[in-house]
Amino acid sequence: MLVEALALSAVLFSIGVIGVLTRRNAIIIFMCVELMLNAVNLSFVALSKLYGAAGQVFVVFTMTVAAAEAAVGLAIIIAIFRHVKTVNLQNINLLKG
Amino acid sequence: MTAFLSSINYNAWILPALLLLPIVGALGLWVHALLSAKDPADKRWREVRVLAFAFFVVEALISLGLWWSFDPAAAGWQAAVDLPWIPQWGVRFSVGIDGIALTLILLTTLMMPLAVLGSWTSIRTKPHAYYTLLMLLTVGMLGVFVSLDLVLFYVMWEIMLVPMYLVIGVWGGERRLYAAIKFFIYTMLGSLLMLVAILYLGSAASQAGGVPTFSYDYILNNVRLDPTTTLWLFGAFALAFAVKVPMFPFHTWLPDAHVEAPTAGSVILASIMLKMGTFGFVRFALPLFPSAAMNPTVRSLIIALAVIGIVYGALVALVQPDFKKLVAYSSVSHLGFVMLGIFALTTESVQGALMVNINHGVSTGALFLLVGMLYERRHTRMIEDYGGIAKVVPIFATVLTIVSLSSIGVPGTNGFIGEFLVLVGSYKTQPVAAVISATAVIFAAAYLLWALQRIIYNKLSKPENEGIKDLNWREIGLLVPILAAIVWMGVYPKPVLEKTEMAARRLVTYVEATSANTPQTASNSAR
Amino acid sequence: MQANQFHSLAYSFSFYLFGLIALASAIAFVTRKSPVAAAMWLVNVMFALAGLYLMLDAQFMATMQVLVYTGAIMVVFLFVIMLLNLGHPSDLADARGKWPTILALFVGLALLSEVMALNRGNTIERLVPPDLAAKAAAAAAAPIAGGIIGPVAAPLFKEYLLAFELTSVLLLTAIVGAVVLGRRRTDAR
Amino acid sequence: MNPALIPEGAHPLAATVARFVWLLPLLPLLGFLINGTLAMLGAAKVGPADPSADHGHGHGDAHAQDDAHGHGVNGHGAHDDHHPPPRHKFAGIVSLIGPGVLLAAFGLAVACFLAMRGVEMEHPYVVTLFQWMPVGDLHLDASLLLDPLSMTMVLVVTGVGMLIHVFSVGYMQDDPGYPRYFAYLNLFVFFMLTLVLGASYPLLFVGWEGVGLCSYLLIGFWFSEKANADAGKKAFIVNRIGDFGFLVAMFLMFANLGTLDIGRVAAKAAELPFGGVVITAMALFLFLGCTGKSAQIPLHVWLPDAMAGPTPVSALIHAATMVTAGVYLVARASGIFSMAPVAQLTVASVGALTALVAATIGLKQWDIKKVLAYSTVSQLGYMFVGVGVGAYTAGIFHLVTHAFFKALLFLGSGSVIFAMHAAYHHTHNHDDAQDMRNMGGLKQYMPITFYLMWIATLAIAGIPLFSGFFSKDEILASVFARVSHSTLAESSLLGIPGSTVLLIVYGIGLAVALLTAIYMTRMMLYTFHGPNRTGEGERPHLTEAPWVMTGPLVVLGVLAAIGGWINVPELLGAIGPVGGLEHFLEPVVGQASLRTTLGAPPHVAHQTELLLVGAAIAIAITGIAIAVWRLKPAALVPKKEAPASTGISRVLENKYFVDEGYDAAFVQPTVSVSRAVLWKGFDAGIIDGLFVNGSALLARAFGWLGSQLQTGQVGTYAWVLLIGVITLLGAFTLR
Repeated sequence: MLVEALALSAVLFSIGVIGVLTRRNAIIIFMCVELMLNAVNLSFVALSKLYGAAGQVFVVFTMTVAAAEAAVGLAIIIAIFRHVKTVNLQNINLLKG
Repeated sequence: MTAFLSSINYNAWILPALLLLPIVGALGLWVHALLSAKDPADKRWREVRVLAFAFFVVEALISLGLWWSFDPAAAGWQAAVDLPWIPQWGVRFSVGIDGIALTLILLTTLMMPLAVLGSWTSIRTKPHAYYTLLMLLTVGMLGVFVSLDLVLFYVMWEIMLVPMYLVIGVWGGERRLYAAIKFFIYTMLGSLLMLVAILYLGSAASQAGGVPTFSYDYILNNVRLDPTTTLWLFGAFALAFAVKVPMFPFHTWLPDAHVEAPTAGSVILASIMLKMGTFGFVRFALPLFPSAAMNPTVRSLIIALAVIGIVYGALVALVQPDFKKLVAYSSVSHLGFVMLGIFALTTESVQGALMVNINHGVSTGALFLLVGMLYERRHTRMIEDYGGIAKVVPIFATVLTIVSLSSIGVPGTNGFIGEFLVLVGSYKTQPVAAVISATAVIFAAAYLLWALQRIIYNKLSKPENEGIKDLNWREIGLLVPILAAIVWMGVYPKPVLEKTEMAARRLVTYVEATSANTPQTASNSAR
Repeated sequence: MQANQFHSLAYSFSFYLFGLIALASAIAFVTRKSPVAAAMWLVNVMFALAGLYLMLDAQFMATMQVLVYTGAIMVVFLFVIMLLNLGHPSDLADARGKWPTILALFVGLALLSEVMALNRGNTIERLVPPDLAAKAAAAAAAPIAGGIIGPVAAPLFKEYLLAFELTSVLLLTAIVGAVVLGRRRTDAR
Repeated sequence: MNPALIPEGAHPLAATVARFVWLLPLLPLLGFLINGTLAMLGAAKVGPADPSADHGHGHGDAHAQDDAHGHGVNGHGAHDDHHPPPRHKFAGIVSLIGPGVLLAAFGLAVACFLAMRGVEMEHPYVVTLFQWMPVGDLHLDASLLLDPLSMTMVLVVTGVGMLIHVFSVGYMQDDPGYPRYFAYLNLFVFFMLTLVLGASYPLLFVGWEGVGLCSYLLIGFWFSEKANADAGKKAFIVNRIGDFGFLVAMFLMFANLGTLDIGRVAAKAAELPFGGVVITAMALFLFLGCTGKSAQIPLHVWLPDAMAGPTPVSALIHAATMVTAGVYLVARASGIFSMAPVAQLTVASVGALTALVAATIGLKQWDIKKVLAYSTVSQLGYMFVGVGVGAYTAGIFHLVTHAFFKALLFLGSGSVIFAMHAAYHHTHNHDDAQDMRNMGGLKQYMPITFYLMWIATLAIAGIPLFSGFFSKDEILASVFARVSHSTLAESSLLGIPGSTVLLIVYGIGLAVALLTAIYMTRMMLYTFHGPNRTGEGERPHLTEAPWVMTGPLVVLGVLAAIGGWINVPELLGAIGPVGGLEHFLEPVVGQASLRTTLGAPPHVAHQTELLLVGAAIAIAITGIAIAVWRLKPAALVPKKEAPASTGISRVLENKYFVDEGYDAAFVQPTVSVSRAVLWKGFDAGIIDGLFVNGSALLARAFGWLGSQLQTGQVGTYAWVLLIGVITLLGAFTLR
């Protein structure tokens, strides 16, 4: 089942990537990133069957980081939304130097 | 004196104390800044300069003991202290001095109070920061001279850079930012390559001994490298030092930095920081990579650059309209003599080079102080704005004449001793270079005397110069030690020469012996 | 994988089922226009993944997946979507044009094939040494000592203690950051 | 011959007063310190504590010192006040100390000389004071060397120096820079004594450069005039060109002989191959040093300009002592020169050429000091002919007599200028007090000066029994004697056989003797004879100088008249001890002289010698006669009415345009190339512009390009990122 789990992980990851590339809504893109993180988590969990529980420890960390990221990221999105009244990334180019 | 020093175990603590004291001083100034935050600005800068001056005097006084505690006949490092610092990487706080470092340390500690006196009335903005930076600069400069661990050396080397960058960039002249950034990037560029070389040496040393180490002695005695690597490493070190010296054609940061820096900055740059480069060659580049340094191509290249620097610096100095820039270019010329002396590699020439090092520190430092004094009075550095001022400022004119003569190398002043030894020694191995360099005696006289004439002689034709006040007691007081040093080292240089003799002789014999053998060998006899 | 002795048919069936649910939900997730719908599909993916975790003997992780991801993170997302009132049609038409989408598909496929290629062939051999596979099989067959939590907790609080503590700092920072960023400024602007 | 072999204490002089020889330079140094301190105290106004504050005030102070230095008796300055300014407040003590230390030094020198007469001077007496530069193989001590040669020089320097110091007390009495003047003068004597007493070439070089420095300071003494400051600077820089030669010579010595000690160098030099490249180069580079210091072609240009200094300075430095240092050096290094006949021929030829060129220029100068300056250059050329052909005693002999009569001439001219200036001062006339066209008929106003200067003129012209006659004749005789049977005659210079060269030199020597007689007589005629051209108003104010000035003139007059007695030739053995100086100097230069003449003393047949002497006397008298016959002082007009000269006179008056030539050939190109090519072009343009700022510009350009990629679109960034990831992974996959 390991190979299948890894394959699924890869597929989910790719779907997440496609989502990031095709969508413009910041929140959905954010969710796509979460999907990619989950895909990676799946790899970790699958491989932890082989290598021991360390993989799961990493999943714990990933989740923590994902939670932190969601908190800060969403806060940023809210802050930006207050300014430009949109979450459409095409209309946001604050990063341009 | 010696007995007293040994009774207080002077050698055991002096070097760390010299490094630590400026940090304490900086903290003290910080405390003063906090305490006096409510005081009027005028009172603050007046107070802090006194504090800083007192501090530098203390530093100078305790460093003076080295003069007596140093044993010129002993071979190894003196006043050495060796403590673990970053054990994982084998980096140690390892310090010690030889005769070369001794003279430069004393030059540093003695010039610093004078530099502070030189900026006595001109620094009024952010005085605490200014004097704190000077103290940190002192740590870096002294650290470079005493380090016996390559990483420690590199750290000190870079520590030095930042305060000077800020001193130029904050308290400098009109184009201070350009000059400061140029100075910083220029020097940084060279020293980063040196860092790579240091890391390489460290890893080679770890492989050779099995334990990580950056110890200078260990690397000197045990690390063997193939000739190509040696050349590359030498190149990396040499570039860092050549920029600092500065050797032609890496000198163009110098005029800008000198001109824009405040007086104390120029003095420290000229007196001490330029010596880092030549010191680096003597301490690191030559002994560590003798085969590369004595490689005929490399050696002739460096000597050629030194000679070009001597003549070129003098010729360019000749036509400078800005007196400070003129002095800056004259530094290029003088430091060329040092490089020539080092790479000619005879005892006389190396000794002479070390002497020129010190002389240049004293004389050019004094010239910058004098320019600063003049600038404070008339707010111009242009030679053509002056003329005939010897009438209104006879003391200034007298001092300027004496210092200029020392810079020209007139016998009886210190300048002559150094240049003469360099040339006489260099002629034995590099006759053509020595003869070409000797023409600098003509050009040096030409550019300085011409400038002197246009500043203090001729007719007093400009009415705004008639009101210039002569030197005051503070300025006279700060110049008197310099004048004394100029005459003393010119008439009786033996005490200085004998301090550096052992180190110079060892350098020459060691480099000659090792470069004559196969490139890989490094005999244990050195140090 | 020659670990078929503990793979009953039901196990395999459940595994593929959860896998397919995850896959289908993911595809649905990226294609939905409405953020709320997308979020719901993503919740579905996460539930399916939790099931897979369970089947891969990571029971604790499965729990955490449900609690943290679906329970906490996705709820936050939904809150934000609601907060910003993103049901507006102009916000919904957010997908890029045709060509970027096709290109993105290609990119995704290329990525997928590359990852697959890396997983296949000699790469996987290197990844999984034979004795390790045998050891893992044996470990999987034996009942787990110290329960489900023990094997995860032990390294977490021993080997990775420093990292673990650091994540707490990270979380604290994130909390502070989120509060600061989310606060409506009254003083400036 | 090797002085190192005799330990200091074992020398017979060690027990005598000569052990205080270190006092000789020390005394003037002490004088310098005291006078220098007084000068500073007198001139200085210490500034306020904060120099940047309160700027723009104090014009009153400035004017109080306005004429502090511009005031002199050289007539160039503008003087508005009728009354002489009050003397300097330290004038009294300075007048005591300045000449006082010289008097003491002279006394000591005489004592040393007497002590030396009493002992055998086979070896020089070397007194080591302290270790100077003990570095590697170079063991340089600060040691003084007392031997007959340095003794002679010390006597001249302190003796003539003392007289000139005394003269200065009068001449400079009203100058506001009075203590400064004496400080410089004392310092000069200190360095001059270091020069002649130095026991090693570097120490000699200290004195060598030191006197150059003092010369610089004293030429530019009235520095407010640009011309004076220019002249000082020019003197220093031209001297430095010579010093470069001296330095290179020292490098050669150290590299080839391993020592710089004068005695050891002489001993070691004898071991080098005779006439070899090394020894010849050594000698030639030393001689380059001499051409600088002693104003020989091509470095002669500074000396005439040096007349910008006070006249006593011209007498002391630019006539009697410093400029003769080159001659002393050749004699001192006789061990080297005698080994290199080509170099010797060069010395003699350059000396002869200089003598001729300077003498011709001297014919057409109007400034009384310029005439004397060119005369000095010419006479120095004579001395070089002497030492060049290996007749070191003859050269030194002429040096001594020249010191007497030329110092007398200069001081005499100083006295004239003093009188002229004082007269002009009374009437507010701004004419040139040094131009002979403004003088004339001064003998009735200043008879003492007049007679004394005629003595000197006769001496320099070579009229028998005056001092110059003996020394000049000895040089000419020596040249003639070496035409055959000497190392010089056997070698060649630039393909011309040595004997021919020497004959030409001899011929030039005779010609110069003729020219000397002419231009000196011309000077005397224009200055003292004929009608007075000073002007009606000034005439009553022309008077003889005070006794403090004429006193030294009288002493010098006596010396100029009888100075030849110290080395009377055999021919005139009847009038005094034969060859006194010759015997005295024998231990120092005897060996070298003999080497040149192949071991035997030079010998010229009695008949021939008589003929030569007769010819020389005839030439001198002819010269004076020509001058008296051709020149008409009465026809002269004052300077401002004189027409510009043309043709050959113009060329001579402008010194063959050598200054202009040097300026166009060396000075201007150096400055403009340095400015346009090296500084603006190479330094600021290529290194700084192209490389330093160019690379900064390049970095900035790349940065700009990079910044153009920053669209601010997060989506684009994601695309770029992913393409990067795919590429990287692809690289792994397809490996």
